[in-house]
Amino acid sequence: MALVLNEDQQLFKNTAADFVKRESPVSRLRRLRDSGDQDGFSRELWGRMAELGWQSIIIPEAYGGLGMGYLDLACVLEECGRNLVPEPLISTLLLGANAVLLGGSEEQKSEILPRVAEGSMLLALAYHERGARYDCCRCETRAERGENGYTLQGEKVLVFDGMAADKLLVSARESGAANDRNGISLFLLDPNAAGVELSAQSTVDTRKAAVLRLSGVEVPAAALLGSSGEAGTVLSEVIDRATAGLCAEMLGSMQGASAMTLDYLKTREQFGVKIGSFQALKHRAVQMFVELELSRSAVLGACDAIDQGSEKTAELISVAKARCSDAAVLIAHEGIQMHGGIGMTDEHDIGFYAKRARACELTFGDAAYHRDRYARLQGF
Amino acid sequence: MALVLNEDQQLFKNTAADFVKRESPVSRLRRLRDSGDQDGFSRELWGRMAELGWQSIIIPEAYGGLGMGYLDLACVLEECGRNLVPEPLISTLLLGANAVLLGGSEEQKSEILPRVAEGSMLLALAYHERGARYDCCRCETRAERGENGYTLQGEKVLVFDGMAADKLLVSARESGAANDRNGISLFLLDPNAAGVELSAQSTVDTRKAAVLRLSGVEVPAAALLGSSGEAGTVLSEVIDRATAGLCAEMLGSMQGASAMTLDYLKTREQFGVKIGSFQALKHRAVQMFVELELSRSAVLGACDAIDQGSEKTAELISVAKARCSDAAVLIAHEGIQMHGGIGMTDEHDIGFYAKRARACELTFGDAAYHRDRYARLQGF
Amino acid sequence: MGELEEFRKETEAWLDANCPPSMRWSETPGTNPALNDDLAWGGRKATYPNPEVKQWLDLMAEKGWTAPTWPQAYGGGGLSKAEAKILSEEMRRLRIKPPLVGFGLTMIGPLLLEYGSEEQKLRFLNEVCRGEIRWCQGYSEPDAGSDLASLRTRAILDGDEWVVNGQKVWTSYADLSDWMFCLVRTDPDVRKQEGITFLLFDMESPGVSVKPIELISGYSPFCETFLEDVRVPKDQVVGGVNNGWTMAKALLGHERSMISEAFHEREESNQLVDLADKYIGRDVHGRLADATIRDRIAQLTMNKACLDLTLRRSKEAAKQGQQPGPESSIFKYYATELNKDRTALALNVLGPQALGWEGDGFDAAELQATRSWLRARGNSIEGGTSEVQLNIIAKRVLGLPD
Amino acid sequence: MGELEEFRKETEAWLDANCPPSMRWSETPGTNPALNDDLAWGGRKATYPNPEVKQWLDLMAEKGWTAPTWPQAYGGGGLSKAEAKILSEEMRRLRIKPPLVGFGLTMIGPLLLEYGSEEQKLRFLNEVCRGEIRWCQGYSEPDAGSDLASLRTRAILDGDEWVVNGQKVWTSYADLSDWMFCLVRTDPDVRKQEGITFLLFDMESPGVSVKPIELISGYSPFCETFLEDVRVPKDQVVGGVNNGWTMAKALLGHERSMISEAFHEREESNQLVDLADKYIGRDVHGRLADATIRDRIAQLTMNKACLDLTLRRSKEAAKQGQQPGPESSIFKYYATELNKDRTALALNVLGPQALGWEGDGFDAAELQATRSWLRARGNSIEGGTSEVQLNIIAKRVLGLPD
Repeated sequence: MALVLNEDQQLFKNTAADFVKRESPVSRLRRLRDSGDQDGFSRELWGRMAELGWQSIIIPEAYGGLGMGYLDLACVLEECGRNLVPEPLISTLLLGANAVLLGGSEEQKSEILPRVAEGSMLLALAYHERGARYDCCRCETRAERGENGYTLQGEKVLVFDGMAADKLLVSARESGAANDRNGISLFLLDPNAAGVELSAQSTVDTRKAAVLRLSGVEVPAAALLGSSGEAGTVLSEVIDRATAGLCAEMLGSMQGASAMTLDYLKTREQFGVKIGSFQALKHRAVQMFVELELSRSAVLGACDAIDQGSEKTAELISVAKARCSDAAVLIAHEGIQMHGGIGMTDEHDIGFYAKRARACELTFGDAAYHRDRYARLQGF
Repeated sequence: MALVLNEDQQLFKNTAADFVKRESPVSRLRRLRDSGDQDGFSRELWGRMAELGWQSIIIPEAYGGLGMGYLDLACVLEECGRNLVPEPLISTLLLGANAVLLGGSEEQKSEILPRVAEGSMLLALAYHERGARYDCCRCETRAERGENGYTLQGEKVLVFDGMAADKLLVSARESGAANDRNGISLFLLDPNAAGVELSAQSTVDTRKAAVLRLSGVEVPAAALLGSSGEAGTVLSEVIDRATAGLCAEMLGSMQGASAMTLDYLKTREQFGVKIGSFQALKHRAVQMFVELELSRSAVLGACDAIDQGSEKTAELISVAKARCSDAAVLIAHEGIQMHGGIGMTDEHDIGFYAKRARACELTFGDAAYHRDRYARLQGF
Repeated sequence: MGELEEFRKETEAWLDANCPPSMRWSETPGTNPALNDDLAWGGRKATYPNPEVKQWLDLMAEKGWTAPTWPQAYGGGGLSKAEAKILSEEMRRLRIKPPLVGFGLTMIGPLLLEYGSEEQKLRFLNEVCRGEIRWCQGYSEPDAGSDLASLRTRAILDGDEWVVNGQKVWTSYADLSDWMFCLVRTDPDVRKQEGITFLLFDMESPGVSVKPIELISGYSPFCETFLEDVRVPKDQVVGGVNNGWTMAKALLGHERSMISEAFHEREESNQLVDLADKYIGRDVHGRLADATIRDRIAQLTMNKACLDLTLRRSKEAAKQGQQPGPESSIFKYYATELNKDRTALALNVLGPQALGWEGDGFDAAELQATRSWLRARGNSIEGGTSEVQLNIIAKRVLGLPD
Repeated sequence: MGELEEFRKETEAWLDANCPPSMRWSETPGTNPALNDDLAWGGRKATYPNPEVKQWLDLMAEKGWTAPTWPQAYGGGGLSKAEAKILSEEMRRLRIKPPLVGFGLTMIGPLLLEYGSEEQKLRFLNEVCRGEIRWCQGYSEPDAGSDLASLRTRAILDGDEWVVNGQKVWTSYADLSDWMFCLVRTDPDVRKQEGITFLLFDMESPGVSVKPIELISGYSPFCETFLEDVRVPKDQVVGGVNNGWTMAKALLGHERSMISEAFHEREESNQLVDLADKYIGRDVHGRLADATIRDRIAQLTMNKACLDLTLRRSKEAAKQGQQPGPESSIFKYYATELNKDRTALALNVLGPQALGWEGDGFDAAELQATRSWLRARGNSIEGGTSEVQLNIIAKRVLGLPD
């Protein structure tokens, strides 16, 4: 096990940092928002990320990927988080590609994963339903098996980057009650198929999502991802990995917000002195720093556990998400408060960080949810 | 309704403050502890309190009392709390006399209450059993009805001032399961009766309590307080009133501890300046002050509600106890931390306040318990 | 029947007879619209959501009851404190909305009553009472913030006029206001608090320009106001030249008590519980199904109860003629921090639906909750930051050394 | 097989053959006695709970393994770092307790190795290794506290001896120690850090008197030490006259890392869950029956997990030869605050039974929990208060201005 980056990883991380710094300052996110960009990100930049191999990191070599681990991926995600880079790594790679990787047949993997790795295919995982909160197995969308395939009926919300996706992965229930882990299947879906309606959602952090309405959508039998009725387990593991990845991104965003706030404390003057010389603010700044260091340890611990196939993986992912959620909200709120009036204006970037922090907090489970899950996993 | 003291009450409070300041500095509590005093308080001072009418405040005029209210009583309790006065107002008056007042027959009230009012009788309420936490109706002690009375069997713990009491009031179950509100009766018990064993407990706040073991204790039918099997309701109301009283005492203790800490901040020097000039400590001192002011409002609100017979009384008592518990612990912990090393020594008085704060917190329900109760009372 | 009882009877009858239906609060809990939506703010640029709003303003202004205790000579009602209390009680009982709101009544009006010249009072207060003038406040400046006294907007006397240059920020609704009251530096060579003057001017004066500020919540209640060679007649100084700091402190007191009052508006129901009912639901015992959310809602609800009791305590003391006690120092700080906590917790209650900003799949309450959380971040900044509040309490109330 | 593997095999065989049964940790989780109870602290006044403790000390000292990496000339084992690591691993694997603990090995020993004269090393280190001398630390003074440099204990040179007058507080177990290492002021006329000297002296020197301090927890691990004309030979200065501040900083580093290490001791089981099982119990789903207590236990357990991961991260970086990262600055602060939180929460888990101090009706674990809560209050005071830690991090790590 290793909680410290090796030389290769450090180099990889530095390269990512340079790229992000050069190509995607926060002002790019603002421009995308203000121009009303439909995707909310740049397909051109996505292609260049693929050239750097980012979409290949966790895809096995057999499917055209690099076969690297989550500690490696975390290096990239952290740097993306630092500048709030909006490209769909979480949705396409961590949700979409992971669902194929963990749940798909050999044929499906061979068809889809190379295209994700080369940056030519965008995926979205449509699993979340209104009212499900953080239960990925809560599924009322139905799949009726017919002679030549399935008929899908139901509604999904908050399908991240669902409007831009080339292919959708949809969870639907073949049997069981709404909360059962068993009885759920995953289907590959063409967004242009008959009966599929997608409508756009904008989220508080200026990202894009979709409502997906399925009205008697017919899909062939080959659209079934992996085995029938067993997607509950796949989904749980996919969400866990996506959570670890999101935590790495949050770690970067926290650093971005902290650095901005510390910089303000060191330059802004009031009452004739730098406000960073006020002891009360100093102590609060240290609290932010403490949270940041603990978050870093938790993220490294979770990613390392995935890479090692540790039996403590789920616990460590909950430790990371709980810690990152609380830390991100603290740093967001303190960031605005310490900036004072200017922090309340849309003109200043700190607000983008605050909004992203809470959006991340409320994605894949907030701190209280993960404390409860951790206790359950630990048997209390 | 009134949340501000009127002139009479203010005068009453000032008199109490003078008396406590003169007769019972914290050093008296220390002396009582160090001398191994068995009662843990002074019967002589108890008598002088009776001369001031303190034990008479909430006893109706019909039974030799003053027939005043809880706002009046709170004035005295707050001043007692300020110097950690150990005399048994909570145990004799708020628990014992209240049980008689709310649950007893006319005859029992006439016999007991005047003697409490004149300071010649000490009472203790034996209701709490090991493992009951904060449920006053959790009762495994049994009362078997016989031809001429009852036989009591069981064990009570943390009977406050039980060793010193002239009379014990004991809850015992005639019917029902261990947690039932119905089926509990209260009995008047002579501590010297056959089969009664009392053994001393010292609590962290240098107060005294007792374990009461009842081995086939025979009591006459006349020992039954009020109606058979209906003491659950009486106990609940008694504990509520005692809780309001304890909150008033806690309010005083918090002020004592805060004043001591503020004084230290204003006099202690480090790095060449008064430590109270450090902004981080200032802001934390203000937090203590804020908690104190909110606690005062909550205590006044609860006492006023009792006096007015408000239907919101139970909610307001929970508001007060939750607030006072959290505030007292905060002020206790900050008190030690701000005093630094000297605050850790037994020689300094701040430790007495810290210990009392937590003992009070864990008596009649801590903050989490009262938040839960409040939510239940409010229907959520 | 005493005179006051007579007055109560007449007042009730008049109010009930004259107040139009739409100017009464709904009796159904939870259905009251946001406060600002159908209240009259007055001024030249005023728009009224429906004619009854204007009708009610005119009726009340005619009786002087937009400012019940102000002298009749200035457009007020000339009521005694006891009469004004009765009016307010009857309006509350009949669920009648105020006919007019804004800084004219709550801030500049009281200041002029105390410090204004007779001419100023006659001129401005009558306009205020009739809802003909809307005011904004020019205090904050780009680099001043919490350090109000370091303001840099400069006024230089040129004949009978002050020539003002500088920039104000955080002027609430400057774009909808007619006049501004503001602080300007008139003597740069003395201690910074001593060279400040309190000025009034018309927002249509040449050289005044206004730019709304967009907040993180998406709303724009504040503006930047640029002042370029704005000429202000000498008689529009209030309280004397270089005496502005005294005016500022008097007004700041008004503002802080106003802000904590704003958070005191009694809730018709417990919004957090309503939200939790919808998004979390109940368990078999009828309790909110998530015990930690329940605990946090209870905590904040109980904190609110403590704050309300504290406000009541302070009001009762005032009624008994006592000086404001130390508890009054915590209102602004605690009310705003509590509101921040409540709006922040609401998002945890909503869960993923709190991610909404716009588009399909979010209902109005969800979108509002997220924006309210963002908007509330400013509560502990505007009108004196929480940090400044804590400094003040540490010094003035606790007497801690500098 | 390489040399190291050979060493490992021999070491394991020797340890297993020689370590007496009582010097091995129990394998049953949760039944380990408190650390201090059966460990050897050494010194002239040492008492041993059973003869095997002394036997184990002597056996290990003979091999030099009480201080494995110290040179053999000073009584150490002369082992390489790699060998010492193997020894430590094998001891852990065989659950063998350390043969000797105390300030001699962890504080004054390393300091003497770096700064002591050859004579001092030969004299003191051998005694330390054999457990013949127990040391205490004389740093804090009654009015110094966090401001260590303002110490006032005065030493004046008189011939070949320093004459020391003053008072020390918070000397851990001064009553059980043989020698003290301390800071004294030798030049009052320079900047306060510059006139300090690091001295060693025998606690039996005339003029030394010791008074234990009773803590709020009822324990007395610390003393006040009074120094009245104590004569200390010149050759008992370490690191040179007026160079004590450098010594102090070196030692403080040792102390802080020791304190955070102490809190790192892996728990055999989650004590808070064990307590909650006993005092609260489980619901029908097998969960702790009180969901808010469960949430708080989970929170503190997860905080501990984060701290442990951070310590591991730091150790791994050190192994890779990296400089200590910024994370190492938080250990002392966070470990002590966390321990305070955990001991404080334990009382809420216990409920009313946490009221116990002595007498009937409380079991040993209940009485211990209450005293542990009190004892833990000092964690964030001793060895540098949390406030001083925060100041240091703000300045050195975050670079915030003074």
